[in-house]
Amino acid sequence: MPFIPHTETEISEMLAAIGAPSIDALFDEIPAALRIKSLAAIPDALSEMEVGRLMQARASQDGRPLNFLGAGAYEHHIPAAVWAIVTRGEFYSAYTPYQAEASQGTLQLLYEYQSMMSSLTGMEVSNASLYDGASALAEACLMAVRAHRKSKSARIVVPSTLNPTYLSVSRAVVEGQNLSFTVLPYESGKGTLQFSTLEALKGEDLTAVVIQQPNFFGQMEDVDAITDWAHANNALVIAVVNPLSLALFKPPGEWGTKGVDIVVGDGQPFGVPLSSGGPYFGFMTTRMEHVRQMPGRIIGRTVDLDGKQGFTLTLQAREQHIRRSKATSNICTNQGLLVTAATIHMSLLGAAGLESVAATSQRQTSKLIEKLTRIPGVKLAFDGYRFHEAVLQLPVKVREVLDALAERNIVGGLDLSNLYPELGNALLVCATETRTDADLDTYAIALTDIVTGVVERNR
Amino acid sequence: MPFIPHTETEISEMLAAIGAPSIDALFDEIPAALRIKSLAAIPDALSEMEVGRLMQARASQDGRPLNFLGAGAYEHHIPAAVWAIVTRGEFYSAYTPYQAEASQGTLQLLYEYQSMMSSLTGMEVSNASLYDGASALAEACLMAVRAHRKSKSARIVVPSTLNPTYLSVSRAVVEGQNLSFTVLPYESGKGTLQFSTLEALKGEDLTAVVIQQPNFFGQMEDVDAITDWAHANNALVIAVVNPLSLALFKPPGEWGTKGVDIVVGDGQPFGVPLSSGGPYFGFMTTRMEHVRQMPGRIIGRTVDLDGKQGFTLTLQAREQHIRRSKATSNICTNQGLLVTAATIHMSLLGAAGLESVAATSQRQTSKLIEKLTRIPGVKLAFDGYRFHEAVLQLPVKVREVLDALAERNIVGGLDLSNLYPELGNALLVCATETRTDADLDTYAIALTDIVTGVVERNR
Amino acid sequence: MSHISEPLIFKHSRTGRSAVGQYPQGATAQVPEKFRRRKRAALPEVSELQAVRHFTRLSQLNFSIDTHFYPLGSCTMKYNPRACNAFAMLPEFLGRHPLAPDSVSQGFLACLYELQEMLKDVTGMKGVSLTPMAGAQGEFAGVAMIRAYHKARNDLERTEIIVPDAAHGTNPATATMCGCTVVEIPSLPNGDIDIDALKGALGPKTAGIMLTNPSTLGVFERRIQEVAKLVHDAGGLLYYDGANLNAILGKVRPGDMGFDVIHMNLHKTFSTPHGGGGPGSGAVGVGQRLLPFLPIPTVGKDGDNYRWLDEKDVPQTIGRLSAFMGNAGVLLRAYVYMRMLGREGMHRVAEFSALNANYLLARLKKAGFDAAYPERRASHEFIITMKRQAKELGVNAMDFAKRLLDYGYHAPTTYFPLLVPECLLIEPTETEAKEELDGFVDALIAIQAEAEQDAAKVKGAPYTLPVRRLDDVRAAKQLDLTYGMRSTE
Amino acid sequence: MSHISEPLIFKHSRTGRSAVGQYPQGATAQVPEKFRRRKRAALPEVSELQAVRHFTRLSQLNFSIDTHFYPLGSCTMKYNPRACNAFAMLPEFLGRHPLAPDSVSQGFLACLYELQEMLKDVTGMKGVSLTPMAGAQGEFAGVAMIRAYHKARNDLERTEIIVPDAAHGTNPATATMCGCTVVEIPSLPNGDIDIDALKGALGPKTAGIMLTNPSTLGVFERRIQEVAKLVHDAGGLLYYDGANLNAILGKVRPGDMGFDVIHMNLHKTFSTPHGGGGPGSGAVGVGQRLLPFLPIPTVGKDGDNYRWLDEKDVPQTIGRLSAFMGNAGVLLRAYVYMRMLGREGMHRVAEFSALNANYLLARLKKAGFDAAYPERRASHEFIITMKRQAKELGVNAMDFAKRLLDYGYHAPTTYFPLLVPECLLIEPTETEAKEELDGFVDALIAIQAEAEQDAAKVKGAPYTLPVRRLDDVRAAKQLDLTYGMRSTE
Ligand SMILES: Cc1ncc(COP(=O)(O)O)c(C=O)c1O
Ligand SMILES: Cc1ncc(COP(=O)(O)O)c(C=O)c1O
Repeated sequence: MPFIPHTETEISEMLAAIGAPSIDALFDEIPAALRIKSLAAIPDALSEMEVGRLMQARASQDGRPLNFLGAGAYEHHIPAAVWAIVTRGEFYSAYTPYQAEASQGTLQLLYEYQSMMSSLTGMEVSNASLYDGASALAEACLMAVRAHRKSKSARIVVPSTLNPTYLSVSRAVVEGQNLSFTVLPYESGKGTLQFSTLEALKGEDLTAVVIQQPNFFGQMEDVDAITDWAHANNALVIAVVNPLSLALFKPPGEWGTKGVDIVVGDGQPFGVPLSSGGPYFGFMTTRMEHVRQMPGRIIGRTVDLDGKQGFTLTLQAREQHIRRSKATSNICTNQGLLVTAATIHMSLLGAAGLESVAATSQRQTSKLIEKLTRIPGVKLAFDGYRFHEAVLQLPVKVREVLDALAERNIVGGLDLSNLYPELGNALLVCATETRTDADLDTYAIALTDIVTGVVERNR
Repeated sequence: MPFIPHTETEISEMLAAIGAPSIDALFDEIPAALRIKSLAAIPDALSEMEVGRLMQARASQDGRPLNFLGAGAYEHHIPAAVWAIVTRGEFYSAYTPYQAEASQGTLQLLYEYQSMMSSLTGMEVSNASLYDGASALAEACLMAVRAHRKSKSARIVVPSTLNPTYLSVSRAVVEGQNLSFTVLPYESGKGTLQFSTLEALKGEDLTAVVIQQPNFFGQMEDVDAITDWAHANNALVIAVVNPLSLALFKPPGEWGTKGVDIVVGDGQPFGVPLSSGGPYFGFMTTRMEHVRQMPGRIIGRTVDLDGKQGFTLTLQAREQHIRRSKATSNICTNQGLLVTAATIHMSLLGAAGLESVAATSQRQTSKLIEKLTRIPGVKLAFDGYRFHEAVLQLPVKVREVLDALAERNIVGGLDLSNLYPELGNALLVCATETRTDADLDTYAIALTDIVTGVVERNR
Repeated sequence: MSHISEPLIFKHSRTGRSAVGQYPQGATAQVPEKFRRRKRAALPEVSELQAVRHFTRLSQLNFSIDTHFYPLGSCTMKYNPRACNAFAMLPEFLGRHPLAPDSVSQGFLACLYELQEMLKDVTGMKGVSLTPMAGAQGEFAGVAMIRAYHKARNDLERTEIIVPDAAHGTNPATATMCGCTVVEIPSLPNGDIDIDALKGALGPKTAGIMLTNPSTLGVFERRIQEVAKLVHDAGGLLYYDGANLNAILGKVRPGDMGFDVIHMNLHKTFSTPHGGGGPGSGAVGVGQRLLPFLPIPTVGKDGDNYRWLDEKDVPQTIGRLSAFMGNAGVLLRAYVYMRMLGREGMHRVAEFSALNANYLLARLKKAGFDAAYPERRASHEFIITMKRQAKELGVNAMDFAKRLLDYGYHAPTTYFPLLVPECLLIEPTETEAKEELDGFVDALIAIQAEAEQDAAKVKGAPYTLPVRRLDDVRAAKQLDLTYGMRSTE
Repeated sequence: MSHISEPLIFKHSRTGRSAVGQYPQGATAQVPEKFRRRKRAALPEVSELQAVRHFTRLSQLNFSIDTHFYPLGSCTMKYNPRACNAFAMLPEFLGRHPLAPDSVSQGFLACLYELQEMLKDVTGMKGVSLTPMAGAQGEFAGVAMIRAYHKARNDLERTEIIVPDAAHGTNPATATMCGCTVVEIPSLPNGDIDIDALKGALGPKTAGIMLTNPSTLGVFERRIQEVAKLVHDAGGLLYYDGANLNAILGKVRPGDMGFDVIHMNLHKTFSTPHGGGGPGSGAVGVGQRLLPFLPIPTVGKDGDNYRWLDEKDVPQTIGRLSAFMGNAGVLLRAYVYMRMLGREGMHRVAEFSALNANYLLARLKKAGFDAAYPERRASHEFIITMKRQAKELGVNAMDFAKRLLDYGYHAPTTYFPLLVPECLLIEPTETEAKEELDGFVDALIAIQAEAEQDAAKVKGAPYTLPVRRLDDVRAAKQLDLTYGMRSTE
């Protein structure tokens, strides 16, 4: 029996010890009428070899297109050592470190992770992960409401340059809790928050202001001004950041005069493959003063009976298994294995390595923009400083272009025409350090072809 | 510096401790004239990402053709667990277990391996591996000469149905040591040893008779008769076997009345991927009486100071590091990691699993033969019982056919026309349990096409 | 399992050290002053070997399924087949961008679509969404759908969620997150729900009830049909916490019991790895009434073509719960697992997890331990209580748990569920062999003897692990959450 | 590193148990009676989890580079980059049949061809064959080529191979395997070859000399040019045992020293894994004179096309040494490694391995340990001798070695080379950080103190490993080589 070790003899011995006539008898407390008759939709068992063949066929069907899509999930080089270690059974097949003494490996690693993320974001404390960047933002909004006792409005200000999915997820998650979101427009031509619309809120009761840096368009916001404005207006500040960008850019802990209050984001750029969308992990760091409002697991260093250093889950009184309906969040299982990958990844790359990856990604994106905007009719939507994404405007329908690119085995970017209709045929592109100059040329040639073709056809 | 941890400060500190002015000074005993000027043929360093891209491109260039080639290397399903464990650092990056107490993992595993191989081959003892099947045969010939004190001839009888490369390797390895090989022909139409030619050697001083079962053509030899004949004529018997076949077939330890003396073969079918030719591993088992003549590492069970069971290298007095010029062989580093794979593989499959793999392979080969011999002009070269390989005779040049198949992404088998010219356009094919019925059809259709095409073109 | 501690990675760090082969050389960014980071983050500076050695050594400080029997109740620590990992990590799946066009995603979508279909079948539900990223998020989705259902019917007063006292903490926490009020009802001494209390709790404000069945008490709620009728008659819906689905997989389906919505912990019942705390996956299944509210995206099929379904297809959806579509890699593992088990294998899951649990319970009872529900069948797990030992010997459940570690067994879940004093919740799972169970019983018997002879010995456990018992109180009082936070290094 | 023993896999076995998902169901073979196996082999019958758990636990009983500093002299235990493994195990390489047509092998052949070219360059040789499967087989190839060379010139009397007493055991064993007679010459007290003895040994029967330079004494033979001239003048050829190539990589080339043939231990210098004893690879490089005799196959290039060269191309070849082309997977790993190091990285190998070795030597000398060659530079390794400690304290080199294990360091090579009494041959390699070296020195100092205060303690080591010191004598006398061989289970 696949994965079941019982021999016939053992089954008999065990039933005898139980005093049950058959395995079926073990289910005699279940009303007979309820017992399953058949499971028609489940196919017959496959051997490992057969399922391997099936999965390989499925994978090959999708192939390995050349990717220029970012929008919250980025293709980076991952050292071979990372997943070789992550998939070691001792990490892979352990669970939440409830028995600290038997889980020092996981616990120490998480403590190291907390240390790294705190330093990277310029904050004092970090939790041990949330599900993903989007849900981390939702949790941050809820946390801000808890942390900011003086604000009664539960009103969160977000720029429309925030990743739209992050806003959708936040809306869905806080839906039952009377939070409201005020969405502020961006400056056209610049693609950054229209500051005047923020200033128009002066004097209102705002619980928190969310800033994404770099924003969804890849542009850099004036985070210092926004942070200071928010604090001056008694709102907390929640930063949404790409952790890789922090190798180059000022950490949220240093934005404005006193830094932000909560930092969240998706840790995927650190050692986590694109993997069709997940598992990734959400991170969250904050100031010490808010630590008791933070959701998620937190690991602390302590000592054992002999005074020796050790690590353990701490501040559990915030969590659902203790506080139940009054917990900071319902989160229980988080994304430990991905954090394991990220911690190893950060250790292998170091600050210098991450800086170089970030700089190279930025350079490759600049080159890509340069090449693509040479195509007649293709232009940059926004000026200003950017990281490794950019919005292009095309002379033709983006959907058509992306389909044609896919046929050439290129994933060309994200179609923004539904999300931001005012931008017209807008395409969000990204190149990381994994895209060579030759890759950029491949894209440029294909796009030239396609755009010219469509333009001519439309004539 | 890739893989080198030294910081500038440390370098200075270390040089100071040594009392050397520079790293270069550490080489001051080397005559200056000899120092390297440049290494022109070595390209600049690549990052891991870059070399990964390069290797992926190289790999993709070769693709993953559908394989029907055996001839000593067989494509079998390998449980995913096998290499996940084999590549664990503790196995992967350890070395020969010289410090037994710090190497019980490797040592116990090798002891388990020895136990499994002894039982599988029906012999009393096993070594911990040799390089590969071919060189294991060479070592077996040398061992037979040492073990068979009464025979002075150092003459080894081999059938021409032995894998020809095994014979080449044996010749190359024993070249300096005055062994001679007498090659006996096979029965045409049967593809097995022409027994009468063996009987013709009656009375001569023969050191050993080699038998391969199943033989290179995939046919089954009359091993009982040959073994008994050899023993009756005072020759030792060396069996060359595919270990997988032993799940179905009589083990060499039971051939004839008293079983063979030495068993060798290539362990590749047990958990080792085709991997372009290696690393595989050679195995060798024998009777207890010959254990001191056996080359290679041997692990024994013993006790520690507290009387607790443990494992250690034993009978080292046979080996080069002790006995030097009088050692049983010069072998030192062997194929430990592959044995690790094989041991896990055998444990996962068990005797029942191996039997099923062997039976399925045999069945798929039968089906393949059936399908292919339906093609006009294609016929089986030999009658008789076979395992999972067969020789086909084609109506056209094999080279041409294989090239045409390769263009269709099929590796069609081994061209025997140079090795056995008397067989004409002969092709050795193999199908294992990894070839589905659909795969067999793909081959049959392609071959039909090609053969018909060539026949017509030749008209 | 190593007993030798490893220094923090920061101790291996030296300024200027680095694994240079891991990043591109030469690029430097021109960052305007106002955006520029002034001081590099305090990440470790180590060589590749140091990182590999450090984390390899850390790994050896863990108990795990791959190394130890791990009977952690309610967590279903069964074997995670290596094939699931291997096939989910094929480079094409790993390299696929979540927003790549459907035309280059058909293979991936086919797996997800079939997974939805299989999960519908084993739960008896009408629709499935795979997007929740863990059990708790699945619960959230479930309760949010119940809320949306009532709202859509303009039944706006229904804001109470009934939760038995035995429920997992995520249940009440979820209800709160969804803006509901929690109404707790007690369990009877026999482990069943107090039906009278339930009746008392039900009313016009009832949005629904959250149940685990078998409950976290390890017993099957026998009057589930009656419960379902009562709740439905009161206008509420039934939520099934599927964390314990392993207990009934292939034997009985929540849909048939009358539940309207279920979340499944794919990382438990469908054996994707637990990863030291995650990732998990909390796929939700719903009956007819909740179909319109499923979280997006889900996978649909038009002819031979798979595609994502979104707000256009499910206009009443409760929305998105993750930036993309949930924990895709976990879903692929679950898919592989289900295909390997097949129909018959599915039936065997509950059978053999129940066999193992009941055998263990029988042996422990025979050895004199106190079952919390001695008259009941164990489901896939069961509870023993150390109340007597705590009182008579001063050795409590935690002491037993810690001492078990010295014997090479991971401890069962301790002090949960909260209503059973000094409890150990024991779940052996179906993939453990009889001799492991026997060894575990022998260990508990040995510890009992130790407790009787030398209580201090048990209370001082563990002794053979990298650390002895840790001071949790100090951890919470003198917070030390990052390297450098406390000067006492 | 775990200190808990694991039973033999056979102890987990139960009749009828099996990991059924791992093999096809249903096929049974019709085997004629005369060929049929009567009784199944005694392989273990275990579940997949049991196998995974057993072998995972076994792995934890090993020291390894990935977990411990492993300064095993002459073995070059440096970091094995994980990338080498990952890229050598791409499915296309793993799935490629060794006899597949060249047309579907160009990518693979390109790697091998370039590896040949790079190895030629770093050794200063004219041709390379990658086929030998370990150092010893490379040695075999080398001496066989020397024999073939003399034979081809009809110089049939040349059957003597000169080997210094410091040589690795594989050298004399190889000479014997090639049918040669071994003439051993002594080393001088300063570690250099005794040139007078060499002169005495040279003569018309001299086929050649086998040298390691730096030798296994850890010192560089300074008069190598003179040695080369003497041997060549006497009509012999020079064989370079490249096991220690790490010491000079990028600094000096054997070809430039005057050697005619070299084998390289790719698993040492080029950092492919040691795998608990292998696989290795013993690629050979040759100068002009031996080119015609290289073992086949090698990879040639016609225009843009790579192809195997065989007896048709190299008619005087010494032949084939493996069934296919040697340890292809190891070769790919070495190729990846060389590409990652690049030209500059190649130079650094010797530099930093020498820096580490000389630093370690300096610190140990300062701490009062006795260097075997105190006046000499260390190469990438060096020898200390415990003769004094053995005599004065009764604590010998083996005792120090075993006690080091308790301190978390793998022992150096002990009792080799044979001519230095009570020796430890220490090779730190370039990938170890200074603090590891310092820790190792501190451990030896601590053990020295223990030896002075409580010799028995050191002699009883190790204490913290899964077993204490093992009885090797009993192992060899009461042979127990397979499970079931001895009734004393
Ligand atoms: C009974 C029960 N319900 C819900 C959960 C929550 O699931 P998750 O941890 O995946 O969020 C768990 C376990 O963790 C559980 O045991
Ligand atoms: C000096 C020396 N020569 C030769 C060898 C033999 O190489 P191999 O073990 O790869 O056969 C070794 C090491 O093992 C060695 O150290």
